[in-house]
Amino acid sequence: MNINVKYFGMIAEAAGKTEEVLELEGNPSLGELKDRQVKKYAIKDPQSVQLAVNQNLNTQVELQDGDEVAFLPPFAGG
Amino acid sequence: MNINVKYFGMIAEAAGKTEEVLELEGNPSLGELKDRQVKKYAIKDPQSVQLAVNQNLNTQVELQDGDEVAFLPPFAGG
Amino acid sequence: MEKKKPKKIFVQGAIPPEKIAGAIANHQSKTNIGAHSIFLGQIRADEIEGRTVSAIEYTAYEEMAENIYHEIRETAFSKFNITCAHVYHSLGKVKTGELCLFVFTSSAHRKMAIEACNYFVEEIKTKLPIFGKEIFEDETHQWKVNK
Amino acid sequence: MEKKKPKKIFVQGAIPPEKIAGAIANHQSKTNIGAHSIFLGQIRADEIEGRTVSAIEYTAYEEMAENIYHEIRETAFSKFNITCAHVYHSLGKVKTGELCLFVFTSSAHRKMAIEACNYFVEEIKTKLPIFGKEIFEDETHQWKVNK
Repeated sequence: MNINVKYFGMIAEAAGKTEEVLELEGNPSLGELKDRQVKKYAIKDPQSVQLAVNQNLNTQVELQDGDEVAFLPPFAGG
Repeated sequence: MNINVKYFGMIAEAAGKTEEVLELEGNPSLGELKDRQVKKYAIKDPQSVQLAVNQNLNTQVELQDGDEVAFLPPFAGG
Repeated sequence: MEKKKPKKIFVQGAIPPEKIAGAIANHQSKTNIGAHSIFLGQIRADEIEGRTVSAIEYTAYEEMAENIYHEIRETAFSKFNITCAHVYHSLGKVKTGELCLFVFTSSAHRKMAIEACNYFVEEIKTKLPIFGKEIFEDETHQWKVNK
Repeated sequence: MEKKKPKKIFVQGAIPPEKIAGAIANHQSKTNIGAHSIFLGQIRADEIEGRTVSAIEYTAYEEMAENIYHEIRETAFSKFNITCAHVYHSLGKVKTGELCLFVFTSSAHRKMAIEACNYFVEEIKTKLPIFGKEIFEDETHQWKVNK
């Protein structure tokens, strides 16, 4: 399945990009996707990284083809 | 003794003036001064009226010649 | 005995929005500030027994108000870690929709700025000898009392 | 499913003081308002290990931020008796001393305006996916984290 991945802040900096489309095999879980990208881009402090699926922080979802998954570092608004 | 009396808000309206000098005989207390002026000018709701002696709301003072006594209706700033 | 000169807080008539913009702009060179908290009092067109308020005319025991404000200010600076505080209150007639009170506090962090602003507002409303005559559209009036 | 169009909250660059004056002036025709509460976030020239912050560059997951802001706004209007609420947050570079956040709430009475303003500020700081790159005077940078 194809997942549209978005990166923000220090994660975009680590990845060297703000988005990409990943073709994933074998229905990986959201946790597996996170681990994979954390390793690939050497993302620091991974426990501070939240994932949003289709703009929703609830991570108890199964990935579906076409989902938008955002890698969000700690919020710093204001 | 001479007391400089100031009136504000609805009290000035009732008195028809914002200040006057009272020549008082026999060392009246602050309470007696208040009662006297409340009657004289038919000041309404006298328990809501605070007196300040020389800009001080502490009413446990004895009146002295030359004191400034202000008759203050409820505060309404803001 | 207090020897410092009290800060002036009274202004004649309504406080214009541009005064607020000016006060904010004046603080942009203070780069230790991270948060500003502002409170504005605006005259409401309250309807009371069929009459509608068109303005409030403020008077004050000015010298006493300024002395008490000075104490409030000293207390605020000792209680809250703020970099600055500015307070303006109208005297004279302020029409409905216009501003009669402007409280402006600044701090490195939001919590102190917000708490100090609230402190000033409550103290000003309860402790300053300021009096308001609510003038109705039919030219009658009544005297305002803070709740 | 939410059908209403989310309010825009993002503006490019710093929020000028004149925008605040304009927002205030726009509310002078609303004569049911008695109190405005305003919070402003300003960029601090923090010194971190010998380097001084000269600007913060903000980015955001804009669509998500606007949807979450819409929920915050709906909750605020249900919790607090306010007449209006306006929130603006900067994107892009905001220099030290400039404003990056403007929260503006209005109500008939002070308590509701102040509480609603605080609610917005806390929710915005903790729930909106906004990211800040602290740029130092020597062109190095670090990523800001809200405490």
